[in-house]
Amino acid sequence: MTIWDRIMNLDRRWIYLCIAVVVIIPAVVSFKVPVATTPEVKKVFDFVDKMQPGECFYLGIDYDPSALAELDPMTYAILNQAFSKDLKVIIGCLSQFGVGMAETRLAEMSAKYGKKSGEDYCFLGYRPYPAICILTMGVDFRVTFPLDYYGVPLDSLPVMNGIKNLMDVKGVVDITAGNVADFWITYGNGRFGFPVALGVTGVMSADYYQYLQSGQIFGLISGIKGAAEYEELSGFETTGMESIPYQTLSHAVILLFIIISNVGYFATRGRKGK
Amino acid sequence: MTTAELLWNTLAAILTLCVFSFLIKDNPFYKFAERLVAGVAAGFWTMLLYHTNFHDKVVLTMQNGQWAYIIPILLGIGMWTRFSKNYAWMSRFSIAFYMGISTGVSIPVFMYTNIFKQVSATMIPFDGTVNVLVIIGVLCSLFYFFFSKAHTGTFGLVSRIGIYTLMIGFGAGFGMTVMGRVALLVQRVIFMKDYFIGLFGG
Amino acid sequence: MKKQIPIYFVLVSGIVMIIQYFIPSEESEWLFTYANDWVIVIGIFALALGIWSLLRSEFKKLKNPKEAFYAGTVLFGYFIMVFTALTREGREAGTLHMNLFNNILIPIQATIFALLAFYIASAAYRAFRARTVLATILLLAAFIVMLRLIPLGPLSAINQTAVGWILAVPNMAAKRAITMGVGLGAIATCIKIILGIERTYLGHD
Amino acid sequence: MARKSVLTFFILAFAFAGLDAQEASMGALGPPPAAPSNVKAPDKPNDTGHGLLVKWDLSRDDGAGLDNVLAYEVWRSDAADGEYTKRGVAVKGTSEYDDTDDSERVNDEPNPDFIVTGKTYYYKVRAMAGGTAYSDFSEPGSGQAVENWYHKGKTPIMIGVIIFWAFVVYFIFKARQGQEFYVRPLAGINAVDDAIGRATEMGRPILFVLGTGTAGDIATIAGFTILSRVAKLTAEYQTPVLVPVNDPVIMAVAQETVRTAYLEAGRPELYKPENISYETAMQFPYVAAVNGIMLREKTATNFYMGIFHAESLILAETGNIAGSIQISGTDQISQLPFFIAATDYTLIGEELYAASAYLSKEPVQVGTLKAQDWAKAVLMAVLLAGAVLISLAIPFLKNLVDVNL
Repeated sequence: MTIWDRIMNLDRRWIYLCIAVVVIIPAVVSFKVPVATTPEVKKVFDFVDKMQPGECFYLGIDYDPSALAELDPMTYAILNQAFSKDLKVIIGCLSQFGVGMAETRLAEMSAKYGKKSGEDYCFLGYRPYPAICILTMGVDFRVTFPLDYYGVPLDSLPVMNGIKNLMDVKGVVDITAGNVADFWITYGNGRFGFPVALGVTGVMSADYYQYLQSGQIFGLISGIKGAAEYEELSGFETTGMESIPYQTLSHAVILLFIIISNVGYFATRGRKGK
Repeated sequence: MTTAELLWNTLAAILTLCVFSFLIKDNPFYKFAERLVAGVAAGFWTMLLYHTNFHDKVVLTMQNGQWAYIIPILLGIGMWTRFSKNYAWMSRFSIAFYMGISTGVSIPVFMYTNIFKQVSATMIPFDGTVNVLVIIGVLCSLFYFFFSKAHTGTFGLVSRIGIYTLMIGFGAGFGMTVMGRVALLVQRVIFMKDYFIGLFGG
Repeated sequence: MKKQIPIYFVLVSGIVMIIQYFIPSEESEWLFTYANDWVIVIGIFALALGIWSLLRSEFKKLKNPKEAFYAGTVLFGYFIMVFTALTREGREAGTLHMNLFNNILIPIQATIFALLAFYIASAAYRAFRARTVLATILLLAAFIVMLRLIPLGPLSAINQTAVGWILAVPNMAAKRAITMGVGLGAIATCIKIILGIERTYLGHD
Repeated sequence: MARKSVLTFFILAFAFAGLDAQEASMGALGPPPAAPSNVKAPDKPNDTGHGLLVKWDLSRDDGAGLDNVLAYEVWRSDAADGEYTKRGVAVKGTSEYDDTDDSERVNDEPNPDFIVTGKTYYYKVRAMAGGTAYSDFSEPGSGQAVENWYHKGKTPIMIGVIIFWAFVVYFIFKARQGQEFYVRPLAGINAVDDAIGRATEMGRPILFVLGTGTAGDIATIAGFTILSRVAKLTAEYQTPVLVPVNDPVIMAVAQETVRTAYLEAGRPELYKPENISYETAMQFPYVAAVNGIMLREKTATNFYMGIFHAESLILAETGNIAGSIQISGTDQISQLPFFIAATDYTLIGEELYAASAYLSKEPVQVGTLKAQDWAKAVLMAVLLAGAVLISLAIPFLKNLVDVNL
């Protein structure tokens, strides 16, 4: 019995043990593992990064607490990046559970940079019927949201000066765990053609790569890995990077075992051939 | 942590370890957890259905005089004829309606979601390699499912491309899922870690 | 008669439900809800059959000294859940019933679910060997997709592009084709049931 | 999909809570736009009779003239000269508004917005410009909501069902006339005989798992039809088949199925109802129980046929540990990768539904496979034609299959 035979008939419990080890170690000792950044996340980062101070974009916060772990780091990182660069942000919610969360996150980040509602950003609040909201915001923000979340008329907000509709902002980044993403693609990009990027959960991501390929969205941040990438790019970390050691190590273990398995397979097959 | 919380958490932690012990091999601890949860789940489910479905659809409908519901209730009681050898055939009436309704409802729904929506989504213009390849991929993969044609010659080639496409899809599906599964395990590990910290540290 | 009448029931209820789909009127909507309630009500009464089957087999096992402890465990679990929730209030948060639910059912369920992280690794080890062309394709696709978690420096960008392409093109095409095939197969199965071509599930004497 | 659905979407209803004329006060007052005209309120088609489709001709200043129209406001009343209340807003360029409300009561209070079937409602529309500039109201238009008895939008689906049904009936008819159809071999099906034979040789039982769906799911029903053929073979081989289930209706149906199969095989005395056992409700407790059965009963062959969720890999890997031969089949796309990787043979999607026909070898059953193939050929032709036409900017076929419910 050669070493290869042993490898080919490896007791599965060794594999279990390796997985257990790489999952338990990061839980006990915290350390960092670099994350490979992807072009689709880099494009979202560059989009925000290349804007000049005073320029404006729309940020959609459309997720509820169930998707918080995956999507929250994205919101924090993008808001941090925008505020630190003195960009103007219009924040809106088209899914009803997003609004309360959006408010607290906004309050936290604006306090950090001393940003003022109405001057540096505009929080629109929530309206139902996402498709029609996107269509009307494409015509005029004031049709959809005559007042902002705090009850102030949009026209009296300095930040909205010269910004009539979605055509006047540089683009849209929507962070969502639901079908609001589809509405942004169909109505936002499809009807008005303004640039849309999405932040979605890992489960959803496989279905949205097709829109990346077809150019209907210019960027895609998917799941906790996408969130970690954004944190790495922007250098602002909350919780996105935390899960990366587990994931990277366990993926590495599985990949390693696949390689060993194939080396073993070819080694034993070659010998049997003789 | 209160004592009660600590005790409940200890129970949860012990049961977690019992299930994990299955990875080494089947053992009495796993069997205990498995049998316990079988009983608990059955009991939980019984009372859940009793307080929801049974209450709403049987008790309430009769109280409110929705007499139309007598028919399904009789059919439901008809299922109980299965306890008897001689009258068990009567339960077939109930099963027949169950199957008839389920299949009848499904036909147009499958036609809409599985056929029309997919065909419509695939009717994309032939511009760019991505679109062309998606259309070719869909057609070849569908071809793989032809039952009444031997997969030889040209047919064989097309269906080969089809099964290759399917296999790439399956490989991708497998690879994409690993992250979610690891995340579930991490949650359990963190649960155990928090438990031990609570036990010794706090 | 015992055999024929149920087949007519299937036929009639099936056809009625198909026609119902195309009628938007209020009566038709009522019929849809009502018919679905039939399925629910039949299901609730059938639960007694299931519970009877479970309890009877466990009570039988009580007589076997080797199995008695485990059978007792099942019965204990079942009856404690039933008796702690006899009233609606018994199922509110903080009750014994919900504590048992949260500290037995939830952790065991979550842990069984978590076993998948181990199984996905051992399945990959065993299955992803380049034995045949098909196995090789499966292996490569999975390998490339899993590689996206590994930092590879400049190679990562190439890998990510490949992953995006795999997901958007072959993966999408495969999903659509399977969905359509499933649609045809499922409808054909339904038609066979409604027309009574497939009838073994109704039994005969 | 964009073009048509965007258009239809403009027809869809929307109501903006809180969007009020006075609130929208802003900026300087420009000249008011011209009023929309020719308001009509025909019945909304394909509904239960609680919707009207308000239509009007655009204001002269919408996209032309002063070009200052932003949106239209739709107001409703019970009488032509009665009190009107605002129902909603439609963006500029839109000349339709869907006014639907089918809830008779809201929070146990009568709903004032409820649209009564057959009652006449009156509508006025006015245009809204930037600022608070409004046009005059249009002349009122009226209409009644009617309960519809046929959903016109679903016609393509009906045609699809009829065509497919015709294929099935035609090939059943052909088969009854004695025509025989060729079907190509499927590896998963060919393996069934061997797998059962192996269990017999080893003197161990066979496990048949019907998944975690309900008895009404078509994939589970396909599982029953496969179980019926498998049980018949096991009866001939005198090998017990264990069917642990997690749904009581599945249990009842599976018992009938197996009993019939044993009868047909001429071995009714071998049938044991307790082999088709209700294990427990709920996904993972059930999976744990099935795991136990695999390892303790040492089943030689495991079948997984039906709807499976995350448990697919748990079952398949445990079966592997137990050294069982495993044949799987499901229509759940997300679980197919795991069955492919961890079981010996997998019936992919449509193959699951075809399996019972393959196993029965009855001409009528095989005929339905032929019907499926014809339907597939039609589907591929339509798909290709549609893609070609849309490339030539002819959306005819695409619009036909783009069913809007």
